[in-house]
Amino acid sequence: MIDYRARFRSNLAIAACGLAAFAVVPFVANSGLMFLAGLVAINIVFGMSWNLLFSGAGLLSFGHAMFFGGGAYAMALVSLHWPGLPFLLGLAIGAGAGALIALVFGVIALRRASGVYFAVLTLVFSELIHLVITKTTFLGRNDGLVGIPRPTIETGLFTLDLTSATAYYYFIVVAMACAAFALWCFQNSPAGRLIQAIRQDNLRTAFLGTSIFGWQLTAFVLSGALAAFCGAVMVPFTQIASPEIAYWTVSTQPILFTLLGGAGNFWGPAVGAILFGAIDYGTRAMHGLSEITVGTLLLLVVLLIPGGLLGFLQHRRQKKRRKPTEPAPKRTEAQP
Amino acid sequence: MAYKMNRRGVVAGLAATGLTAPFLNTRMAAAQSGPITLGVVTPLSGPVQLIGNFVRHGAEIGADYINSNGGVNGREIQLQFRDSKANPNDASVAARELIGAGTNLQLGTISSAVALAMGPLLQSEGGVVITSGAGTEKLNHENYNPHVFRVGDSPVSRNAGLVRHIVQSRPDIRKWGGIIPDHEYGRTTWKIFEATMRKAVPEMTGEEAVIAEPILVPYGSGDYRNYIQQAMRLDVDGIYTSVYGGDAVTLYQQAKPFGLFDKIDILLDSANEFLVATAMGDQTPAHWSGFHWYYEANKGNPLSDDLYASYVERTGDQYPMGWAAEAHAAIMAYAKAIEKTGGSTETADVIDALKGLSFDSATGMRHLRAEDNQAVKNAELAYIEPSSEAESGFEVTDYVSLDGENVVEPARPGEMLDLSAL
Amino acid sequence: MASTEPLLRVSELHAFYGGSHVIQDASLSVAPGESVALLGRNGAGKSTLMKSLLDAGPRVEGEIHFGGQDLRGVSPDERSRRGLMLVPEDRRIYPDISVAENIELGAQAARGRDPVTLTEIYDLFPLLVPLKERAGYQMSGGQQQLVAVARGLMGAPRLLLLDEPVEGLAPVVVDEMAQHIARIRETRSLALLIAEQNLSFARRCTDRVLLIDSGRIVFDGSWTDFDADPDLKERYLAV
Amino acid sequence: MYDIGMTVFNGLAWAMATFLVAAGLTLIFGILHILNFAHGGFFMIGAYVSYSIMLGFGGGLPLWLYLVRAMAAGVVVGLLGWVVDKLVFRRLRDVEDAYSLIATYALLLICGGAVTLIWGLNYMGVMPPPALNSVIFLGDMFMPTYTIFIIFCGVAAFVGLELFISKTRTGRLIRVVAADPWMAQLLGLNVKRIYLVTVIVSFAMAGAAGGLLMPNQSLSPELGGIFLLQAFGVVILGGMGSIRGAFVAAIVLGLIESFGTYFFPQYPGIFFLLALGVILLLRPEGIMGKEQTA
Repeated sequence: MIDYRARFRSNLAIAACGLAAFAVVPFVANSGLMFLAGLVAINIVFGMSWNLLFSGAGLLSFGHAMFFGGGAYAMALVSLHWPGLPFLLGLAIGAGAGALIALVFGVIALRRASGVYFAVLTLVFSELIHLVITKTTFLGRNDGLVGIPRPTIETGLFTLDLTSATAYYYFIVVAMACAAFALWCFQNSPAGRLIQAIRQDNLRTAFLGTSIFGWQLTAFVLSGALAAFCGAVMVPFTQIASPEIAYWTVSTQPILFTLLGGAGNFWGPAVGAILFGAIDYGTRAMHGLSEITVGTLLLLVVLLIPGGLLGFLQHRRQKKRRKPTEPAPKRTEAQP
Repeated sequence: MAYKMNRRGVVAGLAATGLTAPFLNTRMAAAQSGPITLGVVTPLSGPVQLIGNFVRHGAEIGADYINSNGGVNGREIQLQFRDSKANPNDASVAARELIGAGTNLQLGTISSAVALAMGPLLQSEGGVVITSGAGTEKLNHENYNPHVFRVGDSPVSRNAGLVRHIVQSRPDIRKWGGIIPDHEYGRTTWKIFEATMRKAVPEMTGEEAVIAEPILVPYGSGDYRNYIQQAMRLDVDGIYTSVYGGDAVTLYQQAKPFGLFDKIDILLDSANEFLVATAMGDQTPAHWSGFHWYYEANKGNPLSDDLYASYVERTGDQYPMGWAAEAHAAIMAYAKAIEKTGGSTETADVIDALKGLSFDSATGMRHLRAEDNQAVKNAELAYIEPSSEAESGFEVTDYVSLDGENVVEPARPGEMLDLSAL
Repeated sequence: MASTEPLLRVSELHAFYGGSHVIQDASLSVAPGESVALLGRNGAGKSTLMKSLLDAGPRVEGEIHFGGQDLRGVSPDERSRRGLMLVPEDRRIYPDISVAENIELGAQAARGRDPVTLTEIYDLFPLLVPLKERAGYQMSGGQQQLVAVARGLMGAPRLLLLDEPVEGLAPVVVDEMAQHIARIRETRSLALLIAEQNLSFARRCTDRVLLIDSGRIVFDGSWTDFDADPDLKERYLAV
Repeated sequence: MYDIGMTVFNGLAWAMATFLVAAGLTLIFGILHILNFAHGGFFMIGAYVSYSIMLGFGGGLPLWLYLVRAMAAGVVVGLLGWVVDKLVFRRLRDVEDAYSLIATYALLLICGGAVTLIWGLNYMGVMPPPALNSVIFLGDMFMPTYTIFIIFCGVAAFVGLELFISKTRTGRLIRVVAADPWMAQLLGLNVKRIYLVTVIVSFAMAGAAGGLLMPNQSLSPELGGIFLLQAFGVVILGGMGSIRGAFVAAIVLGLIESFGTYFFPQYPGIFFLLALGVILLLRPEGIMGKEQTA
């Protein structure tokens, strides 16, 4: 029996340590690193949104940039054209945009495609959305939408001024923590467990009378909404929405984070995103080497430690434990 | 058991953030003595690294020149390079990090999206950037920001210069078409080309210019035959193109066997400089190209001669591109401005000094307009022809440098470019 | 029959699928030319044991000696080329090529040994002659089984592993299969290991019995010994 | 009439250039079930290798030498394929699709970095050999001989690959392994070696395609990405690694792209993606695929 309460407590402890680390960044680092940390925080949840789909529902998306970009552009449009609208409503609209894209696309694609075909379909659609952005005047074409203001939130009781980069950084950390917590709760709810069951065994779940399509679509829409939320939160931080954030290479980012950190673990994308931020930072003054460095690192991870960093650590720990006492052979029903 | 392993992950994360300790804000330490540090945020990797390399060489040569001539009030110039990956987010991280470390004076931006993103960022963080050639007209118009300067051509001066010179030298050619990238930059250049042409031809010849609908070509495509076929159908004497880089080489390569270049009298290339010619050698179609800086046109100018000689010595490459001169000019502008402030590198002082600054550069004197931070500089263009004698397979047979005052648009910061005013 | 060195000698074999320990400490041997039945219920581990011998699926620990050589580190395809041939339960006939092509594929493994000629095969399985040009997917289950056995024989095996060769076949076809196997044993000198649930078929084709239950070998002896203990049948084979 | 003829001609040129790149990709996808992101990277390396060989000869080659050079590039890249199979692909056989996609994406990054380090960043262009640098007039249609040559090469590659797969012994074994590798090993087939042969053939085709298409393209480290999405589209639309499917898909997409550009010139470069999306939604298993494998 898994002790859920203990697991909850340990995850809470991890989250608290992570939050504390992010909270001290503005005190110990300069504004460039704080900015990077803000992006990393967003990337963590972006990676988790992808992993919800991958490790959760067993779907491989190669088009998460369309959600991220969709949310970012929705937020940018809202803040440029309806500056009177409450900021949090803007974020909701951003997330809703991602959910909508996921719903429309998912209804068509999930019925028909799976595996690599699904991946390539997502890639194609995301590239279409990118092209549409670069050809649409009110989306700023290739130059993007610039000068996006940072908000002040009026709660009635008090006013939260987020116009400075540092204040907005803290908002990001809080928003991403909330999003990660919500995701954790979902994954540990009965619905979340059911979606995971789909991945583990398509057939058996079908026999249980579950509509696989329905649950896959649910996972897809949730994942899209979460990715779009990340995009929407990022835009006031960087103050620009440019077509690069909807380009297909952005779709590879959450995949890289997740696989680097370990897809089998809730915190995998977080470890991956932090590590990737560090690599990005470490190669910032190199000439022409960042491509080959990232490529080699990634290849080594996939080939040597396919479980990602966390999987690797877990494996080593298990090995160490197992050596002294080989577990007694269990009586199991044989498999055909 | 799972949580212990996770705790390790967090420790690793903490260690990663712990790395930040050496990068504490050192802004206060920046004083009015010791070396002057300038930040160069430019693509050092990825597809645009080619241009970033020119920026790097130009900046380094410029800094060496200043330093070997006594520095700025005796202070040496040092450069800090950062990879922008031609991406606004990476560029923002780099710009902020540099400012946090006290390097508030920056240069090297080449992509339009990055240049546009820099304005609000530098305004809130307190920094200055001189772009080395971002092509968007919004920079000194609707998205004007006092913290962003452009020492290079505005898209207007470059293209209006090209057009005016062509109309002057070949008044017989009145029928024009265009092949332009389906990209913001392509559309802008075409708008300027068309507006200037419609104005200059009647002025010069008394007759109307006949301009066909432009042919839009996709970005980064491997096959341009359908567009070449469209171009073959045009009844024109001249073709203007702002297709850039590898796309331009592919387009020219595929167009050649169709005989497109034999069919027209003149090919006008807005910005490829020697990029197409060095790739195609003796197969290069004869064409006029706009230049940020063409060294032959500036022979005798010690800055230009030093830049050219140093570049060739460093790289062995005989054909530097104008991006190098723009980064070089940015260094010259900073040096002159800091002299003017009396040594202060504070953002507000440097902005004040840069506004209205006149300084010498590889293309001669440039003047930074106080109103919109746009440089007034010479527009340069050269005629490149294939040659059986030249080792490189091509040679420049004609070139011209036009006075910037005559080709630049009036300063209208905060307002959209008004094509009727060209 | 009893030679000093058995053809196949397996000792302390364990096999795993993921975390589950499917075969536990199995030891057995098959002498040259001998035919052995491997009996057990559905899911007792018969197929897993056979696949383990070829290292084709489960993770395996333990020793397997074949023809006097240790098979540790020997790839599955090399094992078949050394004469250890498996005809799997689901037959795996290639559907898009003809029957003749399917059968000829088996010859890949015969390299370096006394090969089986096609004439010999069609003599043994005259039923297949009219089917030669048919595509793999156009055959009945019984026909497929014949093709699978014929294809296995083409590899000139020294030990042929048949995994439930008559499962799901009509009684008449089962009878034919038993005759075929008898004829094969007459004409070729090869050993057989047949996993079965059909007792009468197994009895007709084999000399000795191995009984497996929940991944452990629980009985190893002659049919006479097997029959002497009716409890065995009751405990390990009754449904 | 003229326009339609030229549009078809250009569409076929697009299709065959894309098929030349996609053929090797299809082979690996059909047999190893790996969608190889790095294929574009090795195509690019083929073009660069071929360029270096050309420099060795001092430019301006006769036709036969141009062909030999493309084949030599094929051999070099085929050998790289051998290395890549030993180091990478061999380890990807039992992992999930996501991991092999990412591993090959990483390889693509490495290819780009390696090309930058070896050949530098400058753009380079090569003209077709003199024998292929002319135009044939057919009525009022003008068809560059080099473009005709590319179309011919595409068809030849298709016929050659089909013959190899269906008529040769190795080809037949490759098909058997593709259909059921597990049974193939039980029949004594050296599955590893057959995979290796497949990878080498696929890489050699990428390299040779690079050598053949080099006069069509500018050489730069971006070249790896230029055909990638197109080739992916063709392979996926063809269905489950079917060579015939990929060939048909290339022609269909090429014609749609070509006619789309003809009728709607203001939206360049979007029709191929649009068509790919729509057709895949209607027929997700592709043109030739019987059923999809997850």
